[in-house]
Parts: sequence; C-alpha cells; structure tokens
Amino acid sequence: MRVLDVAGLAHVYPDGHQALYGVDLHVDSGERVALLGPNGAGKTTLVLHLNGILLPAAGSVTVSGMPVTKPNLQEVRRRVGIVFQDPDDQLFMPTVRDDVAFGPRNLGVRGAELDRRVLEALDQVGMVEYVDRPPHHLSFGQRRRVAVATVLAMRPEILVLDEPSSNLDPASRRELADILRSLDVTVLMVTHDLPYALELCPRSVVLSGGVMVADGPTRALLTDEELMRAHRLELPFGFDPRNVPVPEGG
Amino acid sequence: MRVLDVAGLAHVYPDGHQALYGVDLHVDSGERVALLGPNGAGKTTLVLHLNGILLPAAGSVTVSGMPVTKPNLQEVRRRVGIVFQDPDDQLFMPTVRDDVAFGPRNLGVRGAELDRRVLEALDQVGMVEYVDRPPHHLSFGQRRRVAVATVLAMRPEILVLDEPSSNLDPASRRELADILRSLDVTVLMVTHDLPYALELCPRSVVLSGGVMVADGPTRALLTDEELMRAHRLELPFGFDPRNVPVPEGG
Amino acid sequence: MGAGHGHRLHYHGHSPVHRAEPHHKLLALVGFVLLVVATPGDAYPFFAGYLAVLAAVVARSGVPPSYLLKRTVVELPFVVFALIVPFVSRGPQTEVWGVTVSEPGLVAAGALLMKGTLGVLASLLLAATTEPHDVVRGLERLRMPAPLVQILSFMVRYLDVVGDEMGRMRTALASRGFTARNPRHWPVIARSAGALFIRSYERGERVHLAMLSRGHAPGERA
Amino acid sequence: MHVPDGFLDAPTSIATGAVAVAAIGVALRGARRELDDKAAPMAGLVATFVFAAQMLNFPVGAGTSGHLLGGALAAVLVGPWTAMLCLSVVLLVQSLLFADGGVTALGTNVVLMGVVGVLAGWLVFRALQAVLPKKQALVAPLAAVAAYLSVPITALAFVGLYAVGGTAPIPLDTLTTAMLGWHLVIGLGEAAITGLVVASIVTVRPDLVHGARRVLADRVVEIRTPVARTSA
Ligand SMILES: Nc1ncnc2c1ncn2[C@@H]1O[C@H](COP(=O)(O)OP(=O)(O)OP(=O)(O)O)[C@@H](O)[C@H]1O
Ligand SMILES: Nc1ncnc2c1ncn2[C@@H]1O[C@H](COP(=O)(O)OP(=O)(O)OP(=O)(O)O)[C@@H](O)[C@H]1O
Ligand SMILES: [Mg+2]
Ligand SMILES: [Mg+2]
Repeated sequence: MRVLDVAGLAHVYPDGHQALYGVDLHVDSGERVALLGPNGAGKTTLVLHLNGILLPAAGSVTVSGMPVTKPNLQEVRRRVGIVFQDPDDQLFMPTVRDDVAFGPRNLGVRGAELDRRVLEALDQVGMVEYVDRPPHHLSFGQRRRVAVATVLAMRPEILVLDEPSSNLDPASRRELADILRSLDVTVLMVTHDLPYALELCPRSVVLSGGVMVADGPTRALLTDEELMRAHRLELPFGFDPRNVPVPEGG
Repeated sequence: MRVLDVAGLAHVYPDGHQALYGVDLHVDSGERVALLGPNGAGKTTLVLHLNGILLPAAGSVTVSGMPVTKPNLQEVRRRVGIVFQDPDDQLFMPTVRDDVAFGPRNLGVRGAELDRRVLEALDQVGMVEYVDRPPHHLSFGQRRRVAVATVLAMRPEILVLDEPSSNLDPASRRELADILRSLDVTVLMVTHDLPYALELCPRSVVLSGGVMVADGPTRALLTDEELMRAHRLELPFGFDPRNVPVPEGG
Repeated sequence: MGAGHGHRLHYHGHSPVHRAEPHHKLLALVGFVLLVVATPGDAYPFFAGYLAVLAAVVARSGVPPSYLLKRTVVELPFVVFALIVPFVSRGPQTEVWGVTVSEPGLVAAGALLMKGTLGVLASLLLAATTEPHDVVRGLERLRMPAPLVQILSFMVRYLDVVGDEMGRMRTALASRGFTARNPRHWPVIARSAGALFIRSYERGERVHLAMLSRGHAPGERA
Repeated sequence: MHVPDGFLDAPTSIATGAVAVAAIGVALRGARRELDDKAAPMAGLVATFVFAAQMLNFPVGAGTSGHLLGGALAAVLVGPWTAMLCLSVVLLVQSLLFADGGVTALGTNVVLMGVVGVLAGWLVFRALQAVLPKKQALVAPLAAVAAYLSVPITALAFVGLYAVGGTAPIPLDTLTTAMLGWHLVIGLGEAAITGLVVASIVTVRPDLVHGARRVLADRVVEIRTPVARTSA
C-alpha cells in the first residue's frame, strides 16, 4: 500500500528563493527509504511538507490517501512523525520528561500508560537517567537523542528523520539503526552517511538542486560512479559497498 | 613547541552539573589531534574553555604560553578559532558577507584586503555564490560551511572544530579534510566520525565521563577493541582501519 | 528555550503565596491597588496599615525583602518627578530645611510617592511569586479575550527565545574578538538586532510548528 | 511616559479606562482580519521587542519617564488593530509584573501609548504611502518618519489628559514645553530604531511586514524536469 505520495511538489520560501522544482516521490507501507543529496538540495524542505509544516506552492502531498491540506493536518500529524535536523527546533519543554510526554499527551494518552511510553522511548535512546533535566542543558548529541525519543513516543506510522545520526556517538548511531530496524513502521531517512544508508535502507532516492535525480536500490546507486560524482556523493575513505553484506530486504 | 596546555581542568555548569573532572591535554604546534568520546563526555565543554568562553572551576588552560584569563582573552581569541558544534551559535549578521567579514574586521583588516579574505574563505567552503544571502535562510549544511568560513577568514594559529563534518555532504566533508590538511595550523577536531579522524589526524585523545582516558596514535586507538567498547566507540559498518593507508605523519 | 524555566523576576519557592491560584493573586493585587489609590493623600495611618499588610504577605512568601527592594528601581524616574513637584508647583509656599517649596506640591508629592511605592511593591511581589505562564493562565481564567491571551502567551515564550538567541549571539561576538564598549561598534549591534528579530521569529515559528507536529492543537494549553 | 497609580484623579482614570476598553473592543474586531496563523507569533514577538524597547528609559525633567514607545513599529509590522492589542498586552505585563505604570492607570497608559501612539504612527505611515510611489524600498523610511511624529503627538495627548485630571498642581505651560522638548529628541531615537528594524525585516521577510503587503511583488513558481533519471 502506498503511504506517501508526493507529486510535482514545488516550494518557494517567503524571501523568494525557490527550493523545490517539481518533486515526485512514492513510498510504500513498511519500506525504509534513504533520501540522499548534497547540501542545499531541498531535502529538509521536502521533509517539512510531509506533515504540512510547509505547504506546497505547486503539486501535492498525500499521506495514506489523505491529501495534506488544512482540514487533514491534525490527522496527518498523528501519522507522520518528524525528527528535525536541528534538535533545538524540537525541544521546548522545561524537562526532558515533559518534552517526551508532550506528543502522546496530545494524542490522549494519560497516567501510567503515558509514563510507560515516556520511559520506554527514553530507554530506547539511552536517556532515561536524564528524564528530569532541562533539554537545553544537554550536550548536542544528547539533545538529538531526546528529539528522537519525542517522536518515537508518539508511535507514528511513518517516521521521517532528517539526519538523525549526525552528532551521535558511534554506539548510539548503531543503536538507532537497531531501533529503526526493529520498528514496524515506514521510514524515510535523510542522511549524508552513505554507509549508514546502505546498512539501513534497501532503497534510496537522490534529490539534487530541487529535483529528484535518482531512485533505486541503495547499493546500485552507491556504485553508480557517474551519478555519485554529479551530485556530490562520495563514499568515505576506506569504504567499498561491494565488500559489505546486502541489507535485509535489499 | 607546545601551543595548547590544559592541566587539571574541571568545570561545573551553573545548574550544578559537573562536566569535567580534571582534564589534561597537551598539543604541540602543527599537530592535528582528534578529540573522540561518547555523547555527553564533555568534549564541547572542554572546547569552550580553549578561548575562554567558559572559565575553569579548577585547573588551567594555556595557549602559546599565555594563561586563558580575563586580561588575555582578546589575544587568545585572536589565536584560537573555534567552529562551534551548532552553526546557529556562530552566525548572527544579516548577510553571509557581513558574517565572514566580522572576525577579520575586528582584527583590523579593512577594504580590499577584507573583501579578498571573505571571498577566499567562502571559496574554500564552496559558498561564494551565497555571499549576499542571510545565513539563517540557508540549509543546515550550508550554515555549517559558512561557520567554517567565518573562522578560516580570521586565520587563527590554532583551529578548533567541534564536529565540523556533521551535516556536511560527502564531497564537502572530503573538501574540508583537504582544506585542513593544506593549512599550516594546529588543529584540534572533535568528531564522532572515526574513519574521518583516522584520515585526518595522526593522533587522537579520548574523553569519557569528563576525564581523559586515552591518548595515542589514531590507528592504535581504533584497533584497541577493549578501549573502544568501554567508551561507546565503534567502527562503522564495513570499515576496517587495518585496510586503509596510514595518514601522513601518523 | 521552552516556556517556563524561571524568570529573572521570579523568586523560586513553595510558600502559600507561591502556590495560591494565579487569578486570585491578580484579583488581590488589583483590589489592593484600587484601595490604595482611593485613599486620600493625607490619611497617613491608612498607608502605614497597607504597608504592614504587604510586609506580612512578603514575610509569608519567604521572598527576601532586599530582593524586592532592589527591584523597585523601576520607580526611579517617578521618584525624580515626585521630588521636583514641590519646586515647580503653585500655591502657598512653605519652608523645609531652609528651602522654599509649594505646600500643596509637597503633599501631592508625598501622596504620589506613597501610593506609587505601595503599588510597585505589590506588583513586584506578584512577579516574584508567580511564573509568567501562570500569570497568563490567571488572566485567561479572568476572561481576558482569547486574542490577547494568545499574544501574551507568545510574548512570554518569545522572551525566552529572544534571550536564548541573544546569548548565542553574545558568545559568537565574543569569540570573534568583539567588545561592545566602543560606540563605533553600535552600528554592528543595530544590524545584528535586525537579524535577531528574524532569527527569533523563525526559531519561535519552527518550535511552534514542532509543537503542532506533535499533535498540539492551539487553544489547548501546552 | 508610563503614568503611575494616583497621578491622574479618579474620574479621569475611570474615563480613560472606559475609552481603553472600548478601543480594545474595536481592535479585537479589526484584528480578526489581521491575526492569522502567521501573525499570532509575530504579534507576540513584536510585543516582546516593544517591551524591550520600552525598557530603554530616560528620566524626563518634568514628565514621568521618557522612553521608546514602539507604537509605530508595531503598527507597520502587524497592522494597527493587532498593534493596539500588542501594546495593551505589553502595558498590562509591565503594570502587573514590572510595576512600570500603575495598575489603576492602565486605562490611561493604553489610551496614550496603545491607541494614540499606534494610530498616530499608522495614519502618518498610510498617508505617506498613499502619496508616494509604491516601492518596497520606501517602507522603512516611511516607518521612521511615522515613528518620529508619533512621539510628540503622544506627548501632547499626555499633556491634554494631565490638563483634565492631573493631581499635582504643576503649571501647564511648563509641562507642555518640557514634554514636547524632550519627546522631539526621543523621537529621533524612535525613528532610527524603527527604521533599522523595519528595513532589516523588509529585505529578508517582506511577507512578515504588514505595511509592505500592498507593495509586495508577486511570486513565480518554476517547474523543472530532472536532467537524468536512473531507475532500477
Ligand atoms: N528559510 C529559508 N528561506 C529561504 N531559503 C531557504 C530557507 N531554508 C532553506 N533555504 C534554501 O533552500 C534550499 C534548500 O534548503 P534545504 O534546507 O531544504 O536543504 P537540504 O537539502 O536540507 O540541505 P542540508 O543537507 O544542508 O541540510 C537551499 O538552497 C537553502 O539555501
Ligand atoms: N548548559 C549546560 N548546563 C548544564 N549541564 C550541561 C550544559 N551543557 C552540557 N551539560 C552537561 O555536561 C555534560 C557534557 O556536555 P558536553 O556538551 O560537553 O558533551 P559533548 O562531549 O560535547 O557531547 P556531544 O558529543 O553530545 O556533543 C553532559 O552530561 C551535559 O548533559
Ligand atoms: Mg537539511
Ligand atoms: Mg558536543
């Protein structure tokens, strides 16, 4: 079943700068897709359309058959959970506990069940002991982990992550990959970490200059040297995708 | 010659939380050192002491023989350039040009020389065409690149970078490595990207729980499995430090 | 950056005064000030009584009196004015410590000072014992029209955002060798103030949208 | 120019209170058109900035305190009705929490700074906009001029109220000269700050400036087709 349907999406920022020029993207239920592309390609802009934080100048976005328009926003946001690129945009409550509880509480979860969800989400990202600290007094990586927890606690059907692994220590990065693999949700993940994309996402799409330039199995894209060079994608030092096992489902 | 001398450094945040418990670190002129360690280890806290943004609760910091204390701050900040972990902490002027020019102008650079420095620094990070845009309207990775340029334009003797490669696209990441290698400065780089550390820094130190737990050649640390496991350091999927060439000078 | 991690006027505590419902405190403040203002300017025993009541509440709240007194500096321009009144006023003249002043002016100044000071102290006590977002809640309970409540709650949130962004800016300025002591640097401050406005707006907007993304429905309380 | 408790007599305070309530009622209706999703946070931020601007206090000889007013700035940024609401909120917070301006003088202060200050600034701005060419570059200078004039106008309104219900017996001409003199100087600061802030916002987010709406250029959306598409 198709859960995410982006068609001809264009976006112009209020200062007149156009970031997307007609983007198409389709994601089926249960897929894990990596969204790759150079800095300034429009990845974040695209992501912010998926729950109606930005609204299209042209084209359309559909989530599980529902167009993302004003009247559906509440329902769309219940289904699509976004982890923002900048954790400071995500955390706003006085304590970590309040912040993680914020989403589920808005969904009507209360009492013991709410506490359970909060602690479970914090446990998944290894931040339980920080539950009573103010989020703006944490290290950057800790804030990122809490930001992930705030979204996990909402149990969305579609999980969209904008560079979730940046600023995470290597173990947290692997643990996040384990969490994402263990969840039964559709995942769209923006990343600049190509080995991470290969490890986690059987399929990748490449956005560059505001248009979609490639869509296919991650390994095939990463070994397409011409494509990679054209869009500032390079494999890191010491990494060869041909030497590593194929991700499950790829 | 010793350019950076941290001895017995301890720091307590205003809310009473202690982040550093007596850290020692010595860096010689021209060295490139990677500062590794898990999230919340105190890396950023340590970095912010190097130009006196935070002041020690105990211990001392010395830059090129000058203690980092109130009367020396101006001179210390001229020598130590810090690229912050969060580019939003770095950029504050209405345009990219003003922002990059800000540092050199405070050092007394004016006129054509100032323009030249600004454009050169922006060229190094590939952001020349954005010179008249407001920095807060750039993508995250673009902001990070401008943040690096603001510091390069000051031509510091000691360059301290707090996770400079996070949110950079793979080509920018490599280009940044090339720039750092080409400059004749002392570099201290915080990173979670272990292959990047190996590629760029012959020597690494590991900070964990507010204390320094290791110091040695990068390759030796990365192949010390016990050390790695104890401090949440893991090599990424598909990467083996034994299979890659040693970095120059290591 | 979020709402409600204290405020520089707020003095943290758990006294009955702190715990009282904010709308009750607001009503008490307004009632008290109305009473003070309605009292004739020369009814000195009454003013002594008001001061005693206020002192008792301060004592109960556990807020150190010095904490409140330090903050009465907001009254300063007004005190200056009150001190001038006796000199520039009309009416019969009288002599105080060898200086000739207007007698009605003197009485008026005394009344102004007493009434003003009592009002200032009462307000400061409310601020010291009530978190800003509780004040918003109290005003909401008192049926302040919704758009005003909305503007007020955004204002309270933005006080934090602007403060936070300003802190970041100060660090950034300092580490690039900037000191604001020189007036030649003022244009820099003016230019960065414009950037601060937009940055704060957009940060606040993104945080607001992040709240919406997590199912927050405006009108409900965070 | 915050009026403290007990400065004006009771009938005058009550009358200005009634005027303030009526004005806020009208502003609430008017603001319904201005206060959309985007404008609500903007109104909050404008309130915060006006609040900060009003913290810059200069003691004024024979008036009370003199400081930046922010009425014209608010009007240009969020429109006159919302601006009145912003100023009223700021004055309310100042009187309740910062003890700046008396609680019983709130009506007076709202009338002076929230109604007279805002309307004076807005009317000057719109009058100038009507006779001058519709250019985005003109928004900031016009806002500065409007800000400048709004200050002495508000000061005169203060003198007027004082003439009706002042409790301290100061001669009116002394007060008028002092208030006008000072505020003609303060107006320069008001104009400079308003102009700078509006200019910096108009260049990057013209859509946020209410006073720039009618001079905003239309936006074009371009659609591109991908150059190369490898599909597998
Ligand atoms: N608020 C904004 N106003 C105007 N232009 C913007 C704004 N945010 C982003 N842009 C521009 O839109 C383009 C796309 O930005 P976007 O943030 O979507 O990039 P991205 O692909 O997420 O990049 P990164 O990998 O660096 O995060 C960039 O050229 C950027 O400069
Ligand atoms: N402003 C602050 N107030 C109180 N505690 C803080 C503050 N900033 C950081 N801390 C705490 O100090 C410790 C060290 O934080 P620091 O930011 O130095 O970590 P880090 O090593 O840079 O981590 P990361 O890799 O996540 O960036 C953490 O436990 C953090 O929670
Ligand atoms: Mg992005
Ligand atoms: Mg850090």
